[in-house]
Amino acid sequence: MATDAQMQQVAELEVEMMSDMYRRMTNACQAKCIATAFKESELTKGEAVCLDRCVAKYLDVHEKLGKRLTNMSQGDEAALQKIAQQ
Amino acid sequence: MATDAQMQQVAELEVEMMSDMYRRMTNACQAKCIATAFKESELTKGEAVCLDRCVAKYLDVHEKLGKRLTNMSQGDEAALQKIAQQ
Amino acid sequence: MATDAQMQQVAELEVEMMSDMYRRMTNACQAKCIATAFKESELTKGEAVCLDRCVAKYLDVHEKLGKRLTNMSQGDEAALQKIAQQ
Amino acid sequence: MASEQNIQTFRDFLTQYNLVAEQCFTSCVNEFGSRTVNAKEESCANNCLDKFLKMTQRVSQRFQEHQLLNAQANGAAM
Amino acid sequence: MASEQNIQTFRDFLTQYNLVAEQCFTSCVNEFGSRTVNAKEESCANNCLDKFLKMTQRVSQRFQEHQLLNAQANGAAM
Amino acid sequence: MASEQNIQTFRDFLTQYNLVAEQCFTSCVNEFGSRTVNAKEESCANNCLDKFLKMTQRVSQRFQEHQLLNAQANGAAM
Repeated sequence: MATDAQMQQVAELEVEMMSDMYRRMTNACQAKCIATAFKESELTKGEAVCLDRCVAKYLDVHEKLGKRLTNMSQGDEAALQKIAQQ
Repeated sequence: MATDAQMQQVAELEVEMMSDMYRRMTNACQAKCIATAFKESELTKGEAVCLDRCVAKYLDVHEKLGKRLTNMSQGDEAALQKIAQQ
Repeated sequence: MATDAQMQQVAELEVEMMSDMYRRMTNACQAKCIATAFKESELTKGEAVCLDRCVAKYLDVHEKLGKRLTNMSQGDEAALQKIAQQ
Repeated sequence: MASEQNIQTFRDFLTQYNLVAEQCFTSCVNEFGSRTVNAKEESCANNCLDKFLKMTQRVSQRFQEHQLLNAQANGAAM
Repeated sequence: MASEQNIQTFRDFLTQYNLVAEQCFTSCVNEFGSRTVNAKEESCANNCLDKFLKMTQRVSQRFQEHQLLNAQANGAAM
Repeated sequence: MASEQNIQTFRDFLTQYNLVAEQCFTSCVNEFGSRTVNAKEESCANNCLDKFLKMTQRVSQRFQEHQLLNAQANGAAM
Protein backbone atom coordinates (compact mmCIF):
# COMPACT_ATOMS: atom_id res chain seq x y z
CA MET A 1 0.00 0.00 0.00
CA ALA A 2 1.00 3.58 -0.61
CA THR A 3 2.28 5.43 2.41
CA ASP A 4 1.01 8.91 3.23
CA ALA A 5 4.28 10.41 2.00
CA GLN A 6 3.91 8.64 -1.35
CA MET A 7 0.27 9.70 -1.73
CA GLN A 8 1.31 13.29 -1.06
CA GLN A 9 4.08 13.14 -3.67
CA VAL A 10 1.56 12.02 -6.29
CA ALA A 11 -0.90 14.73 -5.20
CA GLU A 12 1.82 17.40 -5.48
CA LEU A 13 2.73 16.12 -8.93
CA GLU A 14 -0.91 16.45 -10.03
CA VAL A 15 -1.04 20.06 -8.86
CA GLU A 16 2.28 20.79 -10.60
CA MET A 17 1.06 19.28 -13.87
CA MET A 18 -2.32 21.03 -13.71
CA SER A 19 -0.46 24.28 -13.28
CA ASP A 20 1.85 23.48 -16.23
CA MET A 21 -1.19 22.73 -18.40
CA TYR A 22 -2.88 25.96 -17.28
CA ARG A 23 0.21 28.01 -18.18
CA ARG A 24 0.38 26.40 -21.65
CA MET A 25 -3.36 26.96 -22.20
CA THR A 26 -3.09 30.64 -21.28
CA ASN A 27 -0.15 31.12 -23.65
CA ALA A 28 -1.90 29.27 -26.48
CA CYS A 29 -5.16 31.22 -26.10
CA GLN A 30 -3.33 34.53 -25.83
CA ALA A 31 -1.56 33.73 -29.11
CA LYS A 32 -4.83 32.69 -30.80
CA CYS A 33 -7.07 35.51 -29.52
CA ILE A 34 -5.22 38.67 -28.48
CA ALA A 35 -4.12 41.20 -31.08
CA THR A 36 -0.60 42.48 -30.40
CA ALA A 37 -1.10 46.10 -31.50
CA PHE A 38 -2.44 47.08 -28.04
CA LYS A 39 -4.34 50.15 -29.17
CA GLU A 40 -6.69 49.90 -26.20
CA SER A 41 -6.52 48.54 -22.66
CA GLU A 42 -9.83 46.67 -22.69
CA LEU A 43 -10.41 43.21 -24.09
CA THR A 44 -12.54 43.71 -27.22
CA LYS A 45 -15.80 41.77 -27.39
CA GLY A 46 -14.23 39.56 -30.07
CA GLU A 47 -11.17 38.83 -27.93
CA ALA A 48 -13.30 37.98 -24.88
CA VAL A 49 -15.53 35.55 -26.79
CA CYS A 50 -12.49 34.01 -28.49
CA LEU A 51 -10.84 33.40 -25.08
CA ASP A 52 -13.98 31.69 -23.73
CA ARG A 53 -14.16 29.34 -26.70
CA CYS A 54 -10.41 28.82 -26.75
CA VAL A 55 -10.40 27.61 -23.13
CA ALA A 56 -13.28 25.23 -23.84
CA LYS A 57 -11.60 23.83 -26.95
CA TYR A 58 -8.18 23.59 -25.32
CA LEU A 59 -9.50 21.58 -22.38
CA ASP A 60 -11.45 19.35 -24.78
CA VAL A 61 -8.40 18.60 -26.94
CA HIS A 62 -6.26 18.07 -23.82
CA GLU A 63 -8.76 15.58 -22.43
CA LYS A 64 -9.29 13.74 -25.73
CA LEU A 65 -5.57 13.30 -26.28
CA GLY A 66 -5.14 12.21 -22.67
CA LYS A 67 -7.67 9.41 -23.16
CA ARG A 68 -6.03 8.36 -26.42
CA LEU A 69 -2.59 8.39 -24.82
CA THR A 70 -3.75 6.36 -21.82
CA ASN A 71 -5.28 3.73 -24.09
CA MET A 72 -2.13 3.50 -26.17
CA SER A 73 0.60 3.55 -23.60
CA GLN A 74 -0.16 0.52 -21.52
CA GLY A 75 3.40 0.56 -20.23
CA ASP A 76 3.12 4.02 -18.83
CA GLU A 77 -0.31 3.32 -17.46
CA ALA A 78 1.09 0.30 -15.68
CA ALA A 79 3.79 2.55 -14.20
CA LEU A 80 1.04 4.90 -13.08
CA GLN A 81 -0.87 2.11 -11.38
CA LYS A 82 2.30 0.81 -9.84
CA ILE A 83 2.74 4.17 -8.17
CA ALA A 84 -0.90 4.54 -7.20
CA GLN A 85 -1.10 1.09 -5.60
CA GLN A 86 1.84 1.42 -3.31
CA MET B 1 9.82 39.98 12.83
CA ALA B 2 11.40 38.05 10.01
CA THR B 3 13.87 35.42 11.05
CA ASP B 4 17.26 35.20 9.35
CA ALA B 5 16.11 32.11 7.44
CA GLN B 6 13.07 33.99 6.11
CA MET B 7 15.13 37.03 5.12
CA GLN B 8 17.48 34.75 3.24
CA GLN B 9 14.63 33.05 1.38
CA VAL B 10 13.38 36.44 0.16
CA ALA B 11 16.93 37.46 -0.82
CA GLU B 12 17.39 34.24 -2.78
CA LEU B 13 14.06 34.81 -4.54
CA GLU B 14 15.20 38.30 -5.57
CA VAL B 15 18.40 36.91 -7.09
CA GLU B 16 16.42 34.18 -8.87
CA MET B 17 13.96 36.71 -10.33
CA MET B 18 16.69 39.15 -11.36
CA SER B 19 18.34 36.29 -13.19
CA ASP B 20 15.04 35.31 -14.88
CA MET B 21 14.54 38.92 -16.00
CA TYR B 22 18.12 39.09 -17.29
CA ARG B 23 17.64 35.91 -19.33
CA ARG B 24 14.42 37.26 -20.87
CA MET B 25 16.06 40.61 -21.65
CA THR B 26 19.00 38.92 -23.39
CA ASN B 27 16.63 36.79 -25.49
CA ALA B 28 14.46 39.78 -26.39
CA CYS B 29 17.39 41.99 -27.39
CA GLN B 30 19.01 39.20 -29.37
CA ALA B 31 15.76 38.78 -31.32
CA LYS B 32 15.45 42.55 -31.89
CA CYS B 33 19.08 43.31 -32.79
CA ILE B 34 21.06 40.34 -34.10
CA ALA B 35 20.74 39.27 -37.75
CA THR B 36 20.52 35.48 -38.10
CA ALA B 37 22.54 35.11 -41.30
CA PHE B 38 25.85 35.02 -39.34
CA LYS B 39 28.08 36.07 -42.22
CA GLU B 40 30.70 37.43 -39.82
CA SER B 41 31.79 36.68 -36.26
CA GLU B 42 31.92 40.29 -35.03
CA LEU B 43 28.98 42.31 -33.80
CA THR B 44 28.37 44.96 -36.47
CA LYS B 45 28.35 48.59 -35.31
CA GLY B 46 24.58 48.62 -35.87
CA GLU B 47 24.04 45.49 -33.78
CA ALA B 48 26.20 46.81 -30.94
CA VAL B 49 24.38 50.15 -30.76
CA CYS B 50 21.02 48.38 -31.01
CA LEU B 51 21.93 46.12 -28.06
CA ASP B 52 22.91 49.12 -25.90
CA ARG B 53 19.64 50.88 -26.59
CA CYS B 54 17.64 47.68 -26.28
CA VAL B 55 18.99 47.01 -22.77
CA ALA B 56 18.18 50.59 -21.71
CA LYS B 57 14.66 50.42 -23.11
CA TYR B 58 13.99 46.93 -21.74
CA LEU B 59 14.96 47.93 -18.21
CA ASP B 60 12.87 51.09 -18.53
CA VAL B 61 9.74 49.19 -19.66
CA HIS B 62 10.32 46.54 -16.98
CA GLU B 63 10.54 49.20 -14.28
CA LYS B 64 7.57 51.23 -15.53
CA LEU B 65 5.33 48.15 -15.66
CA GLY B 66 6.57 47.11 -12.22
CA LYS B 67 5.46 50.43 -10.75
CA ARG B 68 2.10 50.21 -12.51
CA LEU B 69 1.59 46.64 -11.33
CA THR B 70 2.51 47.49 -7.74
CA ASN B 71 0.04 50.38 -7.71
CA MET B 72 -2.72 48.20 -9.14
CA SER B 73 -2.34 44.99 -7.25
CA GLN B 74 -2.80 46.08 -3.66
CA GLY B 75 -3.52 42.49 -2.69
CA ASP B 76 -0.24 41.22 -3.99
CA GLU B 77 1.63 44.16 -2.51
CA ALA B 78 0.06 43.40 0.84
CA ALA B 79 1.27 39.82 0.49
CA LEU B 80 4.71 41.16 -0.29
CA GLN B 81 4.76 43.35 2.81
CA LYS B 82 3.41 40.53 4.90
CA ILE B 83 6.44 38.50 3.91
CA ALA B 84 8.90 41.36 4.26
CA GLN B 85 7.71 42.37 7.75
CA GLN B 86 8.00 38.99 9.36
CA MET C 1 40.05 14.79 -3.85
CA ALA C 2 36.39 14.70 -4.76
CA THR C 3 34.17 12.96 -2.28
CA ASP C 4 31.58 10.44 -3.45
CA ALA C 5 28.81 12.98 -2.85
CA GLN C 6 30.58 15.51 -5.07
CA MET C 7 31.21 12.97 -7.83
CA GLN C 8 27.54 12.09 -7.76
CA GLN C 9 26.48 15.73 -8.04
CA VAL C 10 28.61 16.11 -11.18
CA ALA C 11 27.22 12.85 -12.60
CA GLU C 12 23.64 14.03 -11.96
CA LEU C 13 24.40 17.34 -13.65
CA GLU C 14 25.69 15.51 -16.72
CA VAL C 15 22.47 13.49 -16.97
CA GLU C 16 20.39 16.65 -16.51
CA MET C 17 22.29 18.48 -19.26
CA MET C 18 22.17 15.53 -21.66
CA SER C 19 18.43 15.47 -21.15
CA ASP C 20 18.17 19.25 -21.75
CA MET C 21 20.17 18.86 -24.97
CA TYR C 22 17.97 15.95 -26.07
CA ARG C 23 14.81 17.99 -25.50
CA ARG C 24 16.19 20.91 -27.52
CA MET C 25 17.29 18.56 -30.34
CA THR C 26 13.85 16.96 -30.54
CA ASN C 27 12.17 20.38 -30.69
CA ALA C 28 14.60 21.64 -33.33
CA CYS C 29 14.24 18.57 -35.55
CA GLN C 30 10.46 18.57 -35.20
CA ALA C 31 10.42 22.20 -36.38
CA LYS C 32 12.77 21.43 -39.29
CA CYS C 33 11.18 18.17 -40.48
CA ILE C 34 7.53 17.72 -39.51
CA ALA C 35 4.76 19.38 -41.52
CA THR C 36 2.10 20.89 -39.26
CA ALA C 37 -0.94 20.11 -41.41
CA PHE C 38 -1.27 16.59 -39.92
CA LYS C 39 -3.21 15.06 -42.76
CA GLU C 40 -1.98 11.58 -41.88
CA SER C 41 -0.83 9.80 -38.73
CA GLU C 42 2.28 8.19 -40.21
CA LEU C 43 5.66 9.84 -40.63
CA THR C 44 6.12 10.33 -44.37
CA LYS C 45 9.27 8.86 -45.91
CA GLY C 46 10.59 12.40 -46.33
CA GLU C 47 9.94 13.29 -42.70
CA ALA C 48 11.62 10.10 -41.45
CA VAL C 49 14.76 10.63 -43.53
CA CYS C 50 14.85 14.29 -42.52
CA LEU C 51 14.69 13.34 -38.81
CA ASP C 52 17.58 10.87 -39.20
CA ARG C 53 19.78 13.47 -40.86
CA CYS C 54 18.65 16.20 -38.49
CA VAL C 55 19.72 14.20 -35.42
CA ALA C 56 23.12 13.47 -37.01
CA LYS C 57 23.67 17.12 -37.92
CA TYR C 58 22.41 18.45 -34.59
CA LEU C 59 24.79 16.24 -32.61
CA ASP C 60 27.64 17.21 -34.92
CA VAL C 61 27.01 20.95 -34.51
CA HIS C 62 26.56 20.51 -30.74
CA GLU C 63 29.89 18.68 -30.48
CA LYS C 64 31.80 21.07 -32.75
CA LEU C 65 30.60 24.11 -30.80
CA GLY C 66 31.39 22.35 -27.53
CA LYS C 67 35.01 21.85 -28.61
CA ARG C 68 35.27 25.46 -29.77
CA LEU C 69 33.77 26.71 -26.53
CA THR C 70 36.08 24.59 -24.41
CA ASN C 71 39.14 25.86 -26.28
CA MET C 72 38.00 29.46 -25.90
CA SER C 73 36.77 29.62 -22.35
CA GLN C 74 39.85 28.66 -20.38
CA GLY C 75 38.32 30.20 -17.29
CA ASP C 76 35.26 28.00 -17.42
CA GLU C 77 37.35 24.97 -18.23
CA ALA C 78 39.48 25.67 -15.19
CA ALA C 79 36.29 25.84 -13.11
CA LEU C 80 35.28 22.50 -14.57
CA GLN C 81 38.59 20.92 -13.65
CA LYS C 82 38.44 22.49 -10.21
CA ILE C 83 35.17 20.65 -9.66
CA ALA C 84 36.31 17.41 -11.23
CA GLN C 85 39.53 17.24 -9.22
CA GLN C 86 38.02 17.62 -5.80
CA MET D 1 5.24 33.99 8.95
CA ALA D 2 7.07 33.89 5.62
CA SER D 3 5.74 30.41 4.96
CA GLU D 4 6.63 28.27 1.95
CA GLN D 5 3.17 29.16 0.65
CA ASN D 6 3.80 32.90 0.82
CA ILE D 7 7.18 32.56 -0.85
CA GLN D 8 5.60 30.51 -3.65
CA THR D 9 2.82 33.09 -4.13
CA PHE D 10 5.41 35.85 -4.29
CA ARG D 11 7.53 33.82 -6.75
CA ASP D 12 4.48 33.28 -9.00
CA PHE D 13 3.67 36.99 -8.87
CA LEU D 14 7.23 37.98 -9.82
CA THR D 15 7.41 35.38 -12.59
CA GLN D 16 4.18 36.72 -14.07
CA TYR D 17 5.61 40.23 -13.82
CA ASN D 18 8.79 39.19 -15.68
CA LEU D 19 6.70 37.38 -18.30
CA VAL D 20 4.32 40.25 -19.01
CA ALA D 21 7.18 42.79 -19.13
CA GLU D 22 8.99 40.60 -21.69
CA GLN D 23 5.85 40.15 -23.80
CA CYS D 24 4.91 43.83 -23.74
CA PHE D 25 8.46 44.92 -24.55
CA THR D 26 8.58 42.49 -27.47
CA SER D 27 5.18 43.60 -28.83
CA CYS D 28 5.59 47.34 -28.25
CA VAL D 29 9.24 48.35 -28.70
CA ASN D 30 10.54 48.05 -32.24
CA GLU D 31 12.53 51.21 -32.72
CA PHE D 32 16.13 51.52 -31.54
CA GLY D 33 17.07 54.95 -32.91
CA SER D 34 17.28 56.22 -29.34
CA ARG D 35 17.66 54.77 -25.85
CA THR D 36 14.49 56.28 -24.38
CA VAL D 37 11.02 54.75 -24.56
CA ASN D 38 8.74 57.07 -26.55
CA ALA D 39 5.13 58.00 -25.78
CA LYS D 40 3.66 55.58 -28.29
CA GLU D 41 5.71 52.68 -26.92
CA GLU D 42 4.78 53.52 -23.34
CA SER D 43 1.08 53.72 -24.16
CA CYS D 44 1.31 50.38 -25.98
CA ALA D 45 3.10 48.77 -23.01
CA ASN D 46 0.51 50.10 -20.54
CA ASN D 47 -2.36 48.80 -22.67
CA CYS D 48 -0.52 45.51 -23.02
CA LEU D 49 -0.23 45.11 -19.24
CA ASP D 50 -3.87 46.02 -18.64
CA LYS D 51 -5.05 43.64 -21.32
CA PHE D 52 -2.81 40.85 -20.04
CA LEU D 53 -4.35 41.12 -16.58
CA LYS D 54 -7.89 41.07 -17.99
CA MET D 55 -7.01 38.12 -20.18
CA THR D 56 -5.55 36.05 -17.34
CA GLN D 57 -8.58 36.89 -15.17
CA ARG D 58 -11.01 35.78 -17.86
CA VAL D 59 -9.10 32.57 -18.61
CA SER D 60 -8.99 31.83 -14.89
CA GLN D 61 -12.76 32.28 -14.52
CA ARG D 62 -13.54 30.00 -17.46
CA PHE D 63 -11.13 27.39 -16.12
CA GLN D 64 -12.67 27.45 -12.65
CA GLU D 65 -16.15 27.06 -14.12
CA HIS D 66 -14.91 24.04 -16.07
CA GLN D 67 -13.37 22.49 -12.97
CA LEU D 68 -16.58 23.06 -11.03
CA LEU D 69 -18.71 21.41 -13.74
CA ASN D 70 -16.31 18.47 -13.84
CA ALA D 71 -16.46 18.07 -10.08
CA GLN D 72 -20.27 18.15 -10.16
CA ALA D 73 -20.37 15.64 -13.01
CA ASN D 74 -18.23 13.34 -10.90
CA GLY D 75 -20.59 13.79 -7.97
CA ALA D 76 -17.68 14.94 -5.85
CA ALA D 77 -17.10 18.16 -3.90
CA MET D 78 -13.58 18.35 -5.31
CA MET E 1 7.32 1.42 -3.94
CA ALA E 2 6.57 4.91 -5.27
CA SER E 3 10.29 5.59 -5.55
CA GLU E 4 11.81 8.90 -6.65
CA GLN E 5 12.52 7.13 -9.96
CA ASN E 6 8.85 6.22 -10.50
CA ILE E 7 7.70 9.73 -9.64
CA GLN E 8 10.22 11.19 -12.10
CA THR E 9 9.10 8.79 -14.86
CA PHE E 10 5.50 9.76 -14.21
CA ARG E 11 6.42 13.48 -14.21
CA ASP E 12 8.22 13.07 -17.55
CA PHE E 13 5.22 11.25 -19.00
CA LEU E 14 2.79 13.97 -17.88
CA THR E 15 5.07 16.77 -19.10
CA GLN E 16 5.25 15.14 -22.53
CA TYR E 17 1.46 14.84 -22.47
CA ASN E 18 1.04 18.53 -21.68
CA LEU E 19 3.56 19.44 -24.37
CA VAL E 20 1.99 17.37 -27.15
CA ALA E 21 -1.51 18.58 -26.25
CA GLU E 22 -0.32 22.19 -26.47
CA GLN E 23 1.43 21.62 -29.79
CA CYS E 24 -1.48 19.75 -31.36
CA PHE E 25 -3.99 22.35 -30.16
CA THR E 26 -1.83 25.14 -31.59
CA SER E 27 -1.39 23.39 -34.93
CA CYS E 28 -4.94 22.08 -35.33
CA VAL E 29 -7.41 24.52 -33.77
CA ASN E 30 -7.68 27.85 -35.55
CA GLU E 31 -11.39 28.49 -35.64
CA PHE E 32 -13.22 30.05 -32.70
CA GLY E 33 -16.71 30.49 -34.12
CA SER E 34 -17.97 27.86 -31.69
CA ARG E 35 -16.85 26.26 -28.43
CA THR E 36 -16.82 22.68 -29.67
CA VAL E 37 -13.97 20.92 -31.43
CA ASN E 38 -15.09 19.95 -34.95
CA ALA E 39 -14.37 16.69 -36.78
CA LYS E 40 -11.55 18.16 -38.87
CA GLU E 41 -9.81 19.57 -35.79
CA GLU E 42 -10.17 16.30 -33.90
CA SER E 43 -8.77 14.27 -36.79
CA CYS E 44 -5.85 16.70 -37.06
CA ALA E 45 -5.16 16.46 -33.30
CA ASN E 46 -5.26 12.65 -33.38
CA ASN E 47 -2.84 12.54 -36.32
CA CYS E 48 -0.67 15.08 -34.54
CA LEU E 49 -0.43 12.89 -31.42
CA ASP E 50 0.31 9.73 -33.42
CA LYS E 51 2.97 11.48 -35.46
CA PHE E 52 4.52 13.05 -32.36
CA LEU E 53 4.94 9.61 -30.77
CA LYS E 54 6.49 8.19 -33.94
CA MET E 55 8.78 11.18 -34.20
CA THR E 56 10.02 10.94 -30.61
CA GLN E 57 10.56 7.19 -31.03
CA ARG E 58 12.61 7.69 -34.19
CA VAL E 59 14.68 10.49 -32.70
CA SER E 60 15.29 8.35 -29.63
CA GLN E 61 16.51 5.40 -31.75
CA ARG E 62 18.89 7.55 -33.75
CA PHE E 63 20.21 9.14 -30.56
CA GLN E 64 20.82 5.77 -28.91
CA GLU E 65 22.67 4.52 -31.98
CA HIS E 66 24.87 7.60 -31.83
CA GLN E 67 25.60 7.08 -28.14
CA LEU E 68 26.46 3.44 -28.78
CA LEU E 69 28.86 4.32 -31.62
CA ASN E 70 30.49 6.94 -29.41
CA ALA E 71 30.92 4.46 -26.59
CA GLN E 72 32.47 1.90 -28.96
CA ALA E 73 34.79 4.54 -30.42
CA ASN E 74 35.95 5.28 -26.88
CA GLY E 75 36.53 1.60 -26.28
CA ALA E 76 34.18 1.72 -23.32
CA ALA E 77 31.01 -0.24 -22.54
CA MET E 78 29.26 3.01 -21.54
CA MET F 1 35.68 21.76 -2.90
CA ALA F 2 32.85 21.09 -5.36
CA SER F 3 30.67 23.61 -3.57
CA GLU F 4 27.03 24.34 -4.42
CA GLN F 5 28.35 27.55 -5.99
CA ASN F 6 30.72 25.70 -8.32
CA ILE F 7 28.05 23.24 -9.35
CA GLN F 8 25.66 26.12 -10.12
CA THR F 9 28.33 27.93 -12.17
CA PHE F 10 28.98 24.75 -14.11
CA ARG F 11 25.24 24.18 -14.65
CA ASP F 12 24.85 27.76 -15.95
CA PHE F 13 27.78 27.26 -18.31
CA LEU F 14 26.36 24.00 -19.69
CA THR F 15 22.87 25.46 -20.05
CA GLN F 16 24.28 28.38 -22.05
CA TYR F 17 26.19 25.87 -24.18
CA ASN F 18 23.02 23.88 -24.90
CA LEU F 19 21.13 27.09 -25.67
CA VAL F 20 23.68 28.51 -28.09
CA ALA F 21 24.09 25.16 -29.86
CA GLU F 22 20.31 24.97 -30.35
CA GLN F 23 20.10 28.55 -31.62
CA CYS F 24 23.04 28.19 -34.00
CA PHE F 25 21.76 24.88 -35.35
CA THR F 26 18.32 26.40 -35.94
CA SER F 27 19.74 29.48 -37.67
CA CYS F 28 22.44 27.75 -39.71
CA VAL F 29 21.26 24.27 -40.72
CA ASN F 30 18.40 24.21 -43.18
CA GLU F 31 19.40 21.55 -45.64
CA PHE F 32 18.76 17.87 -44.98
CA GLY F 33 19.87 16.31 -48.27
CA SER F 34 22.77 14.68 -46.45
CA ARG F 35 23.72 13.80 -42.87
CA THR F 36 26.96 15.77 -42.77
CA VAL F 37 27.33 19.42 -41.87
CA ASN F 38 28.69 21.30 -44.90
CA ALA F 39 31.35 24.05 -44.92
CA LYS F 40 28.82 26.87 -45.18
CA GLU F 41 26.79 25.56 -42.26
CA GLU F 42 29.89 25.09 -40.13
CA SER F 43 31.14 28.60 -40.84
CA CYS F 44 27.69 29.99 -39.99
CA ALA F 45 27.60 28.04 -36.72
CA ASN F 46 31.08 29.23 -35.73
CA ASN F 47 30.17 32.85 -36.46
CA CYS F 48 26.93 32.34 -34.55
CA LEU F 49 28.79 31.12 -31.46
CA ASP F 50 31.33 33.94 -31.59
CA LYS F 51 28.63 36.55 -32.03
CA PHE F 52 26.55 35.05 -29.23
CA LEU F 53 29.46 35.38 -26.81
CA LYS F 54 30.10 38.98 -27.83
CA MET F 55 26.41 39.75 -27.52
CA THR F 56 26.07 38.29 -24.01
CA GLN F 57 29.23 40.12 -22.93
CA ARG F 58 27.92 43.46 -24.22
CA VAL F 59 24.48 42.96 -22.67
CA SER F 60 26.15 42.04 -19.39
CA GLN F 61 28.30 45.20 -19.40
CA ARG F 62 25.33 47.48 -20.10
CA PHE F 63 23.32 45.75 -17.36
CA GLN F 64 26.10 46.14 -14.81
CA GLU F 65 26.45 49.83 -15.64
CA HIS F 66 22.72 50.23 -15.12
CA GLN F 67 22.87 48.45 -11.77
CA LEU F 68 25.78 50.64 -10.69
CA LEU F 69 23.99 53.86 -11.64
CA ASN F 70 20.91 52.66 -9.76
CA ALA F 71 22.97 51.87 -6.67
CA GLN F 72 24.63 55.29 -6.79
CA ALA F 73 21.27 57.02 -7.26
CA ASN F 74 20.07 55.22 -4.13
CA GLY F 75 23.17 56.36 -2.27
CA ALA F 76 23.98 52.75 -1.48
CA ALA F 77 27.06 50.66 -2.19
CA MET F 78 24.82 47.82 -3.37
